Amino acid sequence: MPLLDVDHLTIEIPTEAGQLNAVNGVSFTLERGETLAIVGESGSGKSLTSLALMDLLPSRAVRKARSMRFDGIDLMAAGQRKMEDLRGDRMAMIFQEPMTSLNPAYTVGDQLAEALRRHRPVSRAVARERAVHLLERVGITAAASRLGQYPHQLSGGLRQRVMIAMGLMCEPDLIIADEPTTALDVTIQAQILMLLRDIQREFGMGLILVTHDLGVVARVATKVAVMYAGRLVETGPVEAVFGAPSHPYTQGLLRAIPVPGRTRPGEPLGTIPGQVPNLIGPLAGCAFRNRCDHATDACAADLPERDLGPGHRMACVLDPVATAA
Amino acid sequence: NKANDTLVYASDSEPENISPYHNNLREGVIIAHLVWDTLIYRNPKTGEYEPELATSWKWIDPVTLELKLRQGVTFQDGSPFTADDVVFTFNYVLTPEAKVVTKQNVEWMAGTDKIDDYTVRVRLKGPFPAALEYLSGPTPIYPAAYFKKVGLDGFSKAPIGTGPYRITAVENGKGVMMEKYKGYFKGSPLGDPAIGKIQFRVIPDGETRMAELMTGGVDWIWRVPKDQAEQLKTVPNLTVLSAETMRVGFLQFDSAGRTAADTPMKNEKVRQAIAYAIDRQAMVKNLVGEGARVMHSACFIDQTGCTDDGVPRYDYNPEKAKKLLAEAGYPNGFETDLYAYREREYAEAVIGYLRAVGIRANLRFLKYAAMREAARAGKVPLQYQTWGSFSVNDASAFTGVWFKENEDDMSRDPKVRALLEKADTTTDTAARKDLYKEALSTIAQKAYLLPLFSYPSNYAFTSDLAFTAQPDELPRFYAARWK
Amino acid sequence: MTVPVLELENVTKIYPVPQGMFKPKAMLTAVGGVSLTVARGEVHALVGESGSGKSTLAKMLLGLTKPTSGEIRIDGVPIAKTDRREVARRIQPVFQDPYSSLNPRKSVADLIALPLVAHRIGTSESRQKTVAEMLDAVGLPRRMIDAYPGQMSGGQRQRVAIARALVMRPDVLICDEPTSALDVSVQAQILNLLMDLKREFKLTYFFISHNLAVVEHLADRVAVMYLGRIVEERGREALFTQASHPYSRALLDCVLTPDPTLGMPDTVISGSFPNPIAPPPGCAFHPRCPCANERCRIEVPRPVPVADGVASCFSAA
Amino acid sequence: MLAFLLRRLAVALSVVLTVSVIAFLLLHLSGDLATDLAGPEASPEQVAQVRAEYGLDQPLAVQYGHWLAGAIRFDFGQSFYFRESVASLVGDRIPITLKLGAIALGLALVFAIPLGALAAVKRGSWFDRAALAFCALGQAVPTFWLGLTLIIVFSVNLRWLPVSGNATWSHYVLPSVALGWYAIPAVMRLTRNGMLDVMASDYIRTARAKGLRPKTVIFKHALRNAVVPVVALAAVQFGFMLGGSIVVEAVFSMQGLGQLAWEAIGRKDFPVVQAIVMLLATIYILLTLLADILNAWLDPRIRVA
Amino acid sequence: MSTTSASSATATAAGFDAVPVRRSPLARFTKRAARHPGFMAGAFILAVILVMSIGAPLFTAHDPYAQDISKRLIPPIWHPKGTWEHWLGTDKLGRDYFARLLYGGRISLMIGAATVLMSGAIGTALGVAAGFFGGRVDMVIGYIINVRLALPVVLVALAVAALVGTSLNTVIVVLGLLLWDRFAVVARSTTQQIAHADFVAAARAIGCSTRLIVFSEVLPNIVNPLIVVATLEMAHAILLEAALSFLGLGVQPPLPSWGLMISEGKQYMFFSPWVITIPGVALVALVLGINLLGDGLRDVTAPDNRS
Ligand SMILES: Nc1ncnc2c1ncn2[C@@H]1O[C@H](COP(=O)(O)OP(=O)(O)OP(=O)(O)O)[C@@H](O)[C@H]1O
Ligand SMILES: Nc1ncnc2c1ncn2[C@@H]1O[C@H](COP(=O)(O)OP(=O)(O)OP(=O)(O)O)[C@@H](O)[C@H]1O
Ligand SMILES: [Mg+2]
Ligand SMILES: [Mg+2]
Repeated sequence: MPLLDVDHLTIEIPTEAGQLNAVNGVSFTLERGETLAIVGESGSGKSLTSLALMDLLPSRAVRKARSMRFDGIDLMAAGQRKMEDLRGDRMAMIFQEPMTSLNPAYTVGDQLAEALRRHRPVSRAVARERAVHLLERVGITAAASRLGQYPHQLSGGLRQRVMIAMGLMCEPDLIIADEPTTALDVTIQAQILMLLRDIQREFGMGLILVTHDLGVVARVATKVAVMYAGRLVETGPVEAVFGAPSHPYTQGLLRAIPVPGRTRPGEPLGTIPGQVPNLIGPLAGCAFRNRCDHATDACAADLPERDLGPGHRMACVLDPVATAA
Repeated sequence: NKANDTLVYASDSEPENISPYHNNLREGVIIAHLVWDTLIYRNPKTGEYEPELATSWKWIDPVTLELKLRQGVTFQDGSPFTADDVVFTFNYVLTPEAKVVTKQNVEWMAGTDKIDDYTVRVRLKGPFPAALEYLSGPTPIYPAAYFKKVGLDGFSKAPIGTGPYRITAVENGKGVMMEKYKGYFKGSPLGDPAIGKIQFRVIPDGETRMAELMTGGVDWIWRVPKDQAEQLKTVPNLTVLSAETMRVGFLQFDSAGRTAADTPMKNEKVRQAIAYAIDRQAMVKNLVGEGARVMHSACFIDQTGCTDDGVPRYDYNPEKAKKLLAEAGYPNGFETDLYAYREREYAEAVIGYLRAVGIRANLRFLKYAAMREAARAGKVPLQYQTWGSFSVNDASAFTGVWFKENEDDMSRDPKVRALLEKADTTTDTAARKDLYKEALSTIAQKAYLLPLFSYPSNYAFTSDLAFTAQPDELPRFYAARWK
Repeated sequence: MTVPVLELENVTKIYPVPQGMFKPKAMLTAVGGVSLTVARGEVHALVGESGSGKSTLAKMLLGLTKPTSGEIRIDGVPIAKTDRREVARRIQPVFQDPYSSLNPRKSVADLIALPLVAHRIGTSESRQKTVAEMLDAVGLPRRMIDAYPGQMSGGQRQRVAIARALVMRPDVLICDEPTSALDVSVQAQILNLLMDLKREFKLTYFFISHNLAVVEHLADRVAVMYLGRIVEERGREALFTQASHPYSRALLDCVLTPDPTLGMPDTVISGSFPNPIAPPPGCAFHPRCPCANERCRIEVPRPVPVADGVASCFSAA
Repeated sequence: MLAFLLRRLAVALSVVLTVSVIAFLLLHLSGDLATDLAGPEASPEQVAQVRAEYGLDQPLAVQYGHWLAGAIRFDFGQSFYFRESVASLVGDRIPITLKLGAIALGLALVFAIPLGALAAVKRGSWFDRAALAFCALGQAVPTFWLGLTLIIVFSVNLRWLPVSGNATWSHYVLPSVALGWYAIPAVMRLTRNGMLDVMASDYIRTARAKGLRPKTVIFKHALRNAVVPVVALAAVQFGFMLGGSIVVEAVFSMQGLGQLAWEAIGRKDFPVVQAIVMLLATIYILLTLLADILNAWLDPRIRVA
Repeated sequence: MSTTSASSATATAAGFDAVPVRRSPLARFTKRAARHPGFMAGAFILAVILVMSIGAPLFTAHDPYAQDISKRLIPPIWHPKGTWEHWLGTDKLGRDYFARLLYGGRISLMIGAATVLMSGAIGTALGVAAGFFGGRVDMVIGYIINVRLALPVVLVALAVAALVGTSLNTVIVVLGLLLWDRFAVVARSTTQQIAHADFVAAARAIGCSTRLIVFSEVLPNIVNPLIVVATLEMAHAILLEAALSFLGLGVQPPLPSWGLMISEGKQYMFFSPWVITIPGVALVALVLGINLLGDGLRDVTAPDNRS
C-alpha cells in the first residue's frame, strides 16, 4: 500500500471572471522513503495540489478527487477534526516564505512545543527537550538559547530550519515542502536541500518537494511529476524523465535552461513559444497544444495516458519516439 | 421634587457672577430675591410699598430719603444686620471699582449716610420719583464685614444675604444649591418659606429642560415657547401657567452708525421701512401666544410713565416698507446681520419679514454676554433684544438703560437723553408723563428702537407644586409650597 | 587602446540605517571600494548573494544614488560631472521585477515613449513611429501598443521594459536580474532577445544575476561580489574552470544542473550571509571559508592578479 | 528602549509646544485682551493699567513665554466671563469628560472588537454582511441626532434613563452610547481587516498545518496579532472622543469640558477655550505616546530589538 | 533583424492570441462596480440626492425662504393633519419643509465638495511631498500632521468660526483647513510605496524631471486611494458641518442646512418628532450613500490580489 495515493485530484476556484480550473485530474503515488518532486511553471497548480493534500486550501476552493488515500486513510472522507489530527502529526508541511511563516508574536520554542503538545500528551519540558534536539538536528547551533528568541531575530535560513524542525516534531510519515528554498540564497538553498534529503533518508519518510527548479529536482528527487496548467503532463522516476523526456513540454523546459557544458555560451537557448493558457472556464484536450510544435487536431480531444516505462507516464497523443529531441 | 423636599428649577442661562449687582440676567434676579432682602418690599398684588429690611421711610427733602431699619435681622452667617451694611452696600456699588453691570439701578443715588445703627439716609443726585421702586427691587443689601473680608471673588463663590434662602453651593456650569435659612426674620413680608431646599440647574437647552420636566428631573421650568406650552398642557401631572410679564422684545438699530459710517441703519427711512415690514400682530398671534401684546412705545406699557398715546405707530405695510427703502436708496435692499440671543424663532421670523422686502439679514445668534459685548463695542447693526426692566415698574427702568447715551444706547441722541433725564427727575406726575411721552414719540418717530411685543411667560411645573406667577417675571419660590 | 565604456574606481556606498527605533543609526557599507572596468561591447556579469550590494552598484551606475566616495566614469568622463540627463541617454536600466518596473497606469505606448517625452525628442507622431519600431525590435505585436501592463504576461512586460530602455539608443544596459522573476521558458526567450539586441544595437551589458548558469551562458567577464566587495573578477572561461576565490568556488558548486546522476554537491559552505552592519573583520568571507587561516581573520586581502583577472584571497595566485 | 522613549517623548513635547503656540495665538487673535480684561466700561486709563499689569504691552514672544510658563503650572489665567481662574473652572470639568470618554471607549471596544473578529472569521456570511452594513450605517448617523433620538426613546418615552446632567452613573449611559457610537465602526473595521489580514497570513497557515484546532488558531495565533493596531486606534479614538464630547455634552447638558468649551466660545471667553484646546491636545498626544509604547511592548519585533 | 528575434516575435504573438484579451480598465471598473451591491446602493442614493437638490426648483414650487407664520408646523402627509400642499409639512415659521430639505441638500453637497477640494489639495500636496522626498521633508510634514491630529477638530472649528464670524464660507474654509490629515496620511504612505517602486527608479534613470515623475508616475497611482479618502472625508465634512450648525456656529439662518434644521427643530422634537426625523434621515441617507460609495470604490479599485 503506497503511503500516498492520489487519484484524479481536481481543484476549482470560483472567481469574478468565472470558474478557475486550477488543478485538473492529477494522479500520483508516493511510497515511504521516496521523494516526489512536483515541477512546473508559476501558476501551474503545484501549491494548490500540495495544500489540497493537507486540506488547507483557501475556503473558496473546491477539492474533488476519485480517491485520495494517505496510509490507507481516505482523506476525502476524513472530517475536519480527523484532518486536524493528521496534520502536523502524520503529515507535515513546510512553506516557501520562511520570513512570514512563523508567528511574530510567539517565541520559536513556544511554536515548536505547540506542534508536539497538540498531538502528544507530553509535558512542557519534554516538548522543549525534543525541540532542542531537533533544532540541533537541523543544524542550528546553540539550540537551547534559540528557543527564547522571536522569529524576527533569526535569518531566513535559520527560520526555514526552524520550520523543518517544527515539521519533524511528531515524526510524520509525510513531509510536503512547497518551494522551501526559492526565497533563499543559492548557498543556503544547497544547505537546506541537503538537510531535507538527509532527514528524509534518516526518518524514512515520504517527501513531496514542490519546486520550479529543474536542477533541484534532478539532484534531490527519486520521482518527478511535471505539471502544466493544472495537469500532470509527465511523471516518472527522475532518471527516466531527465534521461528521456517525452512530453514536448518537458523537453522544452529542459532545452530552455542553460546548462554549462551542454549549451554553448552565447548560442540561442531553446524556447517554448507563447504562454500558459488561461485556466478559467473549461479547457478540453491538451493544454499545451497552442505552444506545441507537434500539435495536431487530435490534441483537442481527450488526452491519453501513456505508459513509457516502469512508472513513467505522460499525457500526450504523440509517440514518444517521434517527439524525442 | 416633593419626596426629598427639594424644588429643582431650571433655566437656560447662568449668571456670570452670582452677586446681584454683577449680572443683569433674569436668573440672577430670581436668586437675588431668594437670598437677599431689599429695604422695601413692593406688594405684587397691590403695588403698595411695604416694610422689609426698612421698617419705615420718609422723604426729608426731594433728594434725601431717611429709612429706619429693622432690628434683630441676621445675615446667614449669624452676624447682625445694621445700618453699616446698608451704607457699605450702597456706597460700594457707586464706586467705579465695583463695576456694577446695570448702572441705571444705582446711579440715581449720590451716597448713603449712617445716622445711627438703625437709621440711614440715602442722598439722591436729583429728584427721582422712582426711588422707592428701585429700593424695592435691584438693590439688595450685602453684609459689610463679610464682603470686605472675602472681596467680590470670595463673595461670588460663597455669597451671604439676609434672605429666606441660603446658598450652599455655587457651581459654574451646573447651578446653585440653596436651603431654607432657619434664622430668617419673622414678620418678613415674604412670609415664612415652605420648601426646604431649592436647586437652580442651568440647562441651556430648551428641549432638555422640557424633557427633564416631563421625566421628573426638574420640577419647574419657564420660558416655554407657545407651541410647547400648549402641548405640555396635555401631559398629565404637569401644570402650565401663562402670564404676561414686563419683558418687551424689540429691535435696536445702529442709528449712531458705529458699525460703519455708511450703514443703512443710520438712515431713518430704512429703520422705518423695517418697522413697516414686520407683522407684529401676526407674530403675537402665531408665535408669541397668549398674554402678549404688541408694543408701540419703548417701554412696558403698564410701567409708570409709559404711554403709547399719540406715539407714532408702524402697522404692517410691506409695500410702504419697500417704498421707503427705495427712497432711502436701497431699492434692492441690502445685506446685514441680525444679532439675537434668545427666542431664535422670533429673530428668524423677523429675518423672514425683512427678506420679503428685500433686506437679507443673516442671523448671529450669540450668548447674551457675547452679544452685549458686541453691541457695546459698536459691532452690531441690528439686534433683537429684550428687556424686563429688572421688574422695576417705572418707565425709567427701560428708557434709562437704552437711551441715556450709556453703553447700551445704540441711537445716542442727546435730545432724547435730555428729555429722559428731565423726566426721570421730575416729581410732578403729569409733567413727568408728558416728558416721557415726548421722548417716546421722538424715539418712535425716528425709529431708534422698534418695540415688538410684550412677553408672556409660560411656566410649566409639576402639579405637586403650588406656584403662583406674578406679572413681573419674577418667580417667588419662597412663596411656593408642595401640595 | 580604447577607453572603457564604464570605469569604476574605488566606489563605496555607505547607508546610514536606523537601528529599529532603539539605537542610533548604524553605518552600512553596501558597496565597499569596488573598482571595475567594462569594455565596449562586452557582457560584464556581476554575481553574488542577496544583499551583497549588486543593486546598489547598479543604482550608482544609473545615477540614482551618489557614491559615498570613489568615481564612476563613462567613456572616461566622471558621472558626477555629467548632466544626469546626459547619463540617461547613455545608460539605461532593465529591472528585475517587470511587475513593479512598469507604471501600471500607463499604456505600452506611453511607457516606451516616456524617455522621448522626458528628453523632449520628436513630435507625438514621430514618437508613435519610434514606439512601433521598438515593439518590432523586442518582438511584441504592434497591436499591443495600447495595452496596459496589467494585461500582459511577465515576459511581455519585460520586453516592454527592454524596449523602453532601448528607445534612446543607449550604449550600456544595466540589467539587474532581468530574468529571475520569470519562469524558465520565458527566461530563455528574454535571454535570447537580449543577445539579439546586443548585436543589433551594439550594446554593452552590465548584467547582474545570481544564477551562475545564466551568467556562464552570456557573460564575457564575471565579477563575484561578497558583502559589498568584489572578491574575484575574471574572464568567463577562467572563472568557470579555475575559480581562485573559495567563495566563487562555493557558488559554482551550488549550480544545480538538471542531471540526476550527479546528486547533491558534497561541499557546501556552511553558515549564512553575515550582517552587513557588523561585517566580520579581516576577509569578510572567513567565517564561512573552508580554508580560512589566522591571517584571513585579521587582514583584508587585496586583489591579486590571477589568470585573466584578479582575486582577493590570500590563497589565490 | 529608553532611547526610543526619550525620542518619542521629545517629538510629543515639540508637538505640544506647537499646539501651545496655536492656542496662544487663538487667544490673541480674538481681540484686544486688555479691553476684555478691563471690562466693557473701563476708561482708557484703566485699560492701559490692565495692559501693563498683565504684561500685554510686551512683545508677543515674551507674552507667550509667560503664558507657557503659566500653562506648565496649569495656570491659564482668568476667565473673562466668570472672572475666576481658568484652571479651577477646567479642573472641575475634566473628570466628567474623562469619565464619559472612558465609558464610551470601553463600550465601543467591548462591542466592536468581538464583533469585528467574528465578522472576519465568518467572512462573507450574513453576519459579516450585517456587521459591515451596520458599520456603514453607524458612521452615517450624526452624533447629535443620535443623542436626541436616544433621549426621545429612552428618556422621554421609556423613562429608563435620565435626560441630562451627570449626577449618577446612569446619567452617563446615553451620552456614552452616543459618543461611543461613532468609534464602533472604525474599531470594528480595523479589527475585521486586521483579522482578515492575519487569517490570510502565512503563519496562520503554518498554525493550521500543525493541526491546531480552529479555536487555538483564532484566539492564540490570530487575535493577538490583529488587536495590536487596535490599541493605537483606541488611543486615537479616545482623543477624538474627548474632542467630540463637545457635541454630546451639548445634547445631554453634561457639565464637562466640552460644554464648558462650547459655552466659553459662545461667551467669547477665550482663555477658557485656549486652555481646553491645550488640554485636549496634550491628552491626545499623551495617549498616542502611550499607545506607541504599548504597541512596542505588545509587538516583540519592536520590543526585543 | 535576426531570425531568432523574428521567431520569438511571432511566437509571442501566437501566445498572446491564446490569452483572451482583457477588457479595458474602464470596462473592468464598470463591470466590477455593477457587481458591488454597496457601491451601487451608494451611487443610487447619492444620485437621487444630487438630482433632487440640484434640480430643486423642478421638484417643488415653494420658496424655501418664504415664511407664513399662520401656517406653522404643519405635519407631513402621513400624519392625519398633513396636507398635500406641504407634503413634508412646514417648519416653525411656516416655510415648506420639503423645499428647505432640497435646498439644504445643496448646502451639504456644496460644503462637502468644496471642503474636500480644499483639504484634498492641501493633504495631497503635503503627503506626496513627504512620501516622495522622505528624510527631513517627511519628518517636518509628519510633524505637521501630528500637530494637526492633536488639535480637537470640533473645538478648533467652533473657536475659529466664533472668532472670524460664522458663515457658509467660514465653515468651508475652516473645515478645509482642518480635514486634510487623512489625505496627507494616505498620500504619504501610498507615495512612499510608489516612490520605492522600480518604475519610479526607471523614470529617474530615464532622465525624467522630478516634476514629471511626481505628476506622471506618482499621482496617477495614488488617485484611487485618494478618491476613496475624498468620499469618506466628504461624508466627514458634511457631518461636521451639521454638527457645527447644530451647535449654532456653522451655517446661519435663514440658510437651510440639514444640521441647522435639526437644531431648529430640536425645540419641537417631543411633540412633532418629524421636524428632526426628516432632516436627520436625509443626512443619514446622504452620508450613508457617500460612505457606501467610498467603501465600494475601495473594493472596486483594489488591485486583483493575484494577477
Ligand atoms: N486563493 C486563490 N484564489 C484564486 N486563485 C488562486 C488562489 N490560489 C491560487 N490560485 C490560482 O490557481 C492557480 C494555481 O496556483 P498555485 O499557487 O497552485 O500555483 P503554483 O504552481 O504554486 O505557482 P508558483 O510557482 O507561483 O507558486 C494559479 O492560476 C493561481 O492564480
Ligand atoms: N536605501 C537603502 N538604505 C539602507 N540600506 C540599504 C539601502 N539599499 C540597500 N541597502 C542595503 O545595502 C545592502 C546591499 O543591498 P543591495 O540591494 O545592493 O543588494 P543586492 O546584492 O542587490 O541583493 P538582492 O540580490 O537581494 O537584490 C543590503 O544589506 C541592503 O539592506
Ligand atoms: Mg506555489
Ligand atoms: Mg538586487
